[in-house]
Amino acid sequence: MNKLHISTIINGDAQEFLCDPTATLLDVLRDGIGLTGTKEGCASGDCGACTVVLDGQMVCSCLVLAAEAQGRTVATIEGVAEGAMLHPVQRQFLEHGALQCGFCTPGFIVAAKALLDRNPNPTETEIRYWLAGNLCRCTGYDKIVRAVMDAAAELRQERMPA
Amino acid sequence: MTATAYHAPETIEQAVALLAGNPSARPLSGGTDLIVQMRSGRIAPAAVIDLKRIAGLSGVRRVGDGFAIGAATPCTALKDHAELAAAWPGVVEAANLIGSVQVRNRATMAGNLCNASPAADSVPALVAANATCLIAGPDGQREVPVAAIPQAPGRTSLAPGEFLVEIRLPARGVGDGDAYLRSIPRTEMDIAVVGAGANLTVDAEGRCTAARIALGAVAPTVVLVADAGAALVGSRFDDAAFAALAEAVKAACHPIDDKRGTIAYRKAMAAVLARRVVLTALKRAGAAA
Amino acid sequence: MNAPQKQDGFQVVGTRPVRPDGVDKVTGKALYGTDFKAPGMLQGAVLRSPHPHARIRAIDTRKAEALPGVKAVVTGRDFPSLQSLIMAVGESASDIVHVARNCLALDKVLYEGHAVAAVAATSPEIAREAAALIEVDYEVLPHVLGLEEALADDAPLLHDDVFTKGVSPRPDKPSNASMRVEMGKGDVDAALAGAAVVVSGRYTMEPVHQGYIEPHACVASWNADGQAQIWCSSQGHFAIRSLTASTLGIPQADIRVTPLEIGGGFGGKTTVYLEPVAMLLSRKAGRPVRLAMSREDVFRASGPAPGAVIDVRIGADADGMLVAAEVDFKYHSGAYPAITAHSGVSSAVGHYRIANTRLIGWEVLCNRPATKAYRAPGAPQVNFAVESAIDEIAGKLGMDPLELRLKNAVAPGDPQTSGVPFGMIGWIECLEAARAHPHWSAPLGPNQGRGVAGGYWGNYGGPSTASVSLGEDGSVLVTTGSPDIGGSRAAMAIMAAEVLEVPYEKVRCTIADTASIGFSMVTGGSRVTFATGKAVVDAANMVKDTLRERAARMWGVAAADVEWRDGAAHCTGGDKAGESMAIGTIAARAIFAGGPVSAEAAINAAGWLPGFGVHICDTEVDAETGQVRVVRYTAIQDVGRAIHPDYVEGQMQGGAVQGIGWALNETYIYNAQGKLDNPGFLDYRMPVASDVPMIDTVMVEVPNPDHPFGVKGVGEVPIVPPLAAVANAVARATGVRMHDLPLSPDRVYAALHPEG
Amino acid sequence: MRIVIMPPFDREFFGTDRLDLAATNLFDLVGQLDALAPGFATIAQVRATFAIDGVVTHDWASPLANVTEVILLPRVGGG
Repeated sequence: MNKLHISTIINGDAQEFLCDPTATLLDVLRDGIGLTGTKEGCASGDCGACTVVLDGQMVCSCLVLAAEAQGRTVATIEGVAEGAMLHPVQRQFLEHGALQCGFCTPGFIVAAKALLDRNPNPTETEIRYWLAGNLCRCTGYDKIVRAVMDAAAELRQERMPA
Repeated sequence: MTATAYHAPETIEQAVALLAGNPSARPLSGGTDLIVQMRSGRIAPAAVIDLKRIAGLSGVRRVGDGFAIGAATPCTALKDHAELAAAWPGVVEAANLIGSVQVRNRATMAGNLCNASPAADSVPALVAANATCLIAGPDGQREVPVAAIPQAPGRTSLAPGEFLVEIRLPARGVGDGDAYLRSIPRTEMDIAVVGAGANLTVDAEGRCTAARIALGAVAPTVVLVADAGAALVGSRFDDAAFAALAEAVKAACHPIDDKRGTIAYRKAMAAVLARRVVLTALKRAGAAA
Repeated sequence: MNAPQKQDGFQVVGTRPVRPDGVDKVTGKALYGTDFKAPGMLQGAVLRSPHPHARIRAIDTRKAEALPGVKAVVTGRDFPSLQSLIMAVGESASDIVHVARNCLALDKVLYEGHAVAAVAATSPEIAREAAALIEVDYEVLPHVLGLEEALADDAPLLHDDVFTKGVSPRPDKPSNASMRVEMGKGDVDAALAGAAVVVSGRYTMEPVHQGYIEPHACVASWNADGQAQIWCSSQGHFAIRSLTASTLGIPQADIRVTPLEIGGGFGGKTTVYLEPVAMLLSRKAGRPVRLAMSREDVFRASGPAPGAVIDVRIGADADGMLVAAEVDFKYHSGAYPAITAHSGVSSAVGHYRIANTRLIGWEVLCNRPATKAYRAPGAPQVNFAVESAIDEIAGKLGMDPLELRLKNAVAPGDPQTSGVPFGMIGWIECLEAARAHPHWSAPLGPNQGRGVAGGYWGNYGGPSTASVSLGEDGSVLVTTGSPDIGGSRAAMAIMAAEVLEVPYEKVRCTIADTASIGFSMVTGGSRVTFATGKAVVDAANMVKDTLRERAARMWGVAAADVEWRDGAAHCTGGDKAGESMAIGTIAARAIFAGGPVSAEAAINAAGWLPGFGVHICDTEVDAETGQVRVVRYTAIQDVGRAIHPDYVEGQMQGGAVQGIGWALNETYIYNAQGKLDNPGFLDYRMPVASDVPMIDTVMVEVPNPDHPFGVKGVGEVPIVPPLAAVANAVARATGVRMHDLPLSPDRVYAALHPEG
Repeated sequence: MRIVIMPPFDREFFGTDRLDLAATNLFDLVGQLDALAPGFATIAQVRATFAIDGVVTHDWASPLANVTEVILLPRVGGG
């Protein structure tokens, strides 16, 4: 089998890997690189558990060929916290108890951060539609939506000039 | 095991050569249908030809007073193009109903069209818009109406070695408006049970001077319902015109019973959505007038 | 939100601290089923039946075995020969032979997706390719999917050794009816004949799936000496151990099961599908093997909840007193016998005082995957029918539906369906809370309707082991054998902190493997905070006694002269009176005063109580399209005592939304060939975030006197009322009563436009 | 002592829903029931729950002196 050699930036670090031409980015992140925080729930783009940010756009990594990542940047759940500092979205998920089993949580956090990166003041409806590609079976979404709203408020506070 | 090769050509000519060189090779733009089909084993192409590295294939540009949308342009990028979103809101909203934000950040209208699903959301809007597409192939390039691409579920009119380069939308004028609506059981993340696109022109007196109505998921391919458009033209969108529209739409529906909807429901929804989508397009046309 | 606050004299119970495993789970560090990797691990693939019913004439694995990279191939013949043995499976019971056959078919396949053979290879791709090379010679048999079809005299028979249980005399012919349960009292026919109002109807639904986002996965490693390890995500690793040991005929002590984090279960991860197969592959290959299901596998071959056909007749007198109820239902059992009918029978009308009842439930075998527990298994289906009928009675009598329920509600001391009296239940309190809630009296918009429904679930206790030990610095380690699916580590830590009167942050909680803690039943049946919590409290109390005793010895006073307060021993008598010694000080010196401080409690917890819930739902119906939108929702539930309110509310909200999905769009769709037509999240339509509103919650607290802090199980109750709450809301919005779930747009449209 | 046998155990094993037996504890009772319906004891361990004078118990060893009624009921599985 002819493996491809791919060079990428993952969570800010240069990362090279070999992959089969049909391997997905999700396959490589999890099994090749060992970043298992990105989850596989369906492998068909219907659950959002594998959400990552590719060149600034959130995507389902199960719907991206690993080879397509050549020369591109990838951000995963493992890169959301800055070192030991949790991102406000992560912290608000904890404060609200917005996770139960926690399996969908990485995808939700990556997606919610992507929303707040572009829209600092989303409405509840905007949050719900933005997150409609992420399935959660435990929480009924209530606490997730509240956590994202509070994270947005916290981020707006941070961005306010002192 | 069938090995699939991955190629990322940088010119249209290279892509044509790669596609022509192997009849089972498939172009890859967003990949949201192709990769799922490959994973499920439904297809095993000898090669995937990634179009996203070809210069000019990603993005929206003005062509005269109209627009050209590169085949590798993701649906969400259409929303970000203010002029396009103002001129063709129906097309842009149709493309931005597909899947989730994650999916729309990858999925393209060209892929939606070439996947040839009768339920493709963007296609009724494009057909109503009278959009065309530019196709590259071993014999050079040709431009055909969007409606000529899908032939049957999963089958297109593209010849071996051909692929879609861009979708072209005509110029807009005063009194033009378009819209797209679909029926799905949830609010997001669904395949259209029925889709309806409308594109109208309304004169200063509020009279319909042109109307194109297209339906999705009611036949093997998207249908342009000429009689539905004709029912509106000349009218001031009165009850009689809407009644005639509903009859024309129902007559044009030849849906199937499947897990996503029944024949009866699809026919009924086609009529409901056609009226609603015309009202939305009318409001936009009025705003433009 | 999270500021600790005193409540009812508690220091920590009732506060909302961050869960101990939280950071791992928001940073992607937590290891779930497919995240674990063993050195030298092979990847497995399972070949599944394309037929819903077929005899296996022969399996030829030679081509698969010859493929380079393939290290092992197994079929049903690799299981040892097994004698019929009924074993606890989660909280249910199954014949171990059926468990094994469901893992790998032997002579017959009984549903599309039934596992037939498995492969271990050096890569998943090779394993899948090898599985496709296995040649199975099938004799295709006629199949049956429907409940009534499966009971017909000429129906294809799934098992020739299953005879209907619960009928006398014992039948001499095998049947697809695996069990019949009948309970009741009084004279139903006479009472209905004299009733002022009688409503009747047939209610139906197809199976639905738990829909956990994490597919089943495990890694097994079986050594040459017979000792093995399994790493998997499940609702109970002790159940994985016992089922794997029994199906493979090996001692339980030879298998060490390490629980990984579990990505949702809801009852569906209480049995084995993959583990025994991965074990067989590992033994043949001599290497660890990972087996994982795809999402399609999960839908086709794990255990959904049964669909149902339910006939109901309920009568009331002119004052709204219920006089008689007849409920006759059939549940899908799927490919193997299940036992949810008796919970359906016991919970059908058990929340009402009704003098005359006839309650009959059937389990029906058919060519679908074997059904499994799903949150209050057996209750939501029959509750949908009964609570719809109750709503109709209220309508016919012109009574407020909450008043009607209050009038007939059971109270503590009233007999349950089984005859055993109810303990301190909070059903009336829930109904009163619903009546007082602003939602109940809020105005409705156009095309909107408000529905209400109530229901309950019996809950459970059962065996659990917990240990509490101290670090030398006095920090506290709680260890249990109960997988944490919804924040239970936090609840355990809170209860230990409450007993020891130390800050929550001083307590950490671990879920230990089967070799490191004593037996614990599955995380299911809403039992963990109640039963494992009791074990934790017991162990913490033992540690507290030890600490008092150690302090007394250090001070040289009698233990009776030492009291425990604020995380410290206080001397109240003798010459050291007034002195205190903090937990850290005692812990540091403990080894010189008797040894390390540690205690284990192993209990079989009784004293659990049923939980009751009332749900209020507003729907808006687009009559032109049949679209139903839930615009407001309130879930009210007696929770006994909320240890960590966030996670109690979370159970209520999550259960409610699962129920909304069940009511509106979720359903298994089989085609005429007996194959599942919607084995994915695209067409198995679970609610997405934009489909639902905020789910308001009211936690009613009627404490359970048999739990140190008053806990009642909360996990299952919230899926019982939603089906009828939604359907009643739709009925009130449209004036049309719908009997068949789901209330998908096409069906609602058809009901509103009978002319077509 | 009255033994009330709830469905499905009444018809599945005993052909009656009432028995009158004297037993020292539930182990003894289960043994006697097993003698009446061989195989019941194995099933009881995984499918049965007992209520002694209206209180469900898991302690089969507790004495049944002065008990008037034991209800044998199916254990209800949870999710």
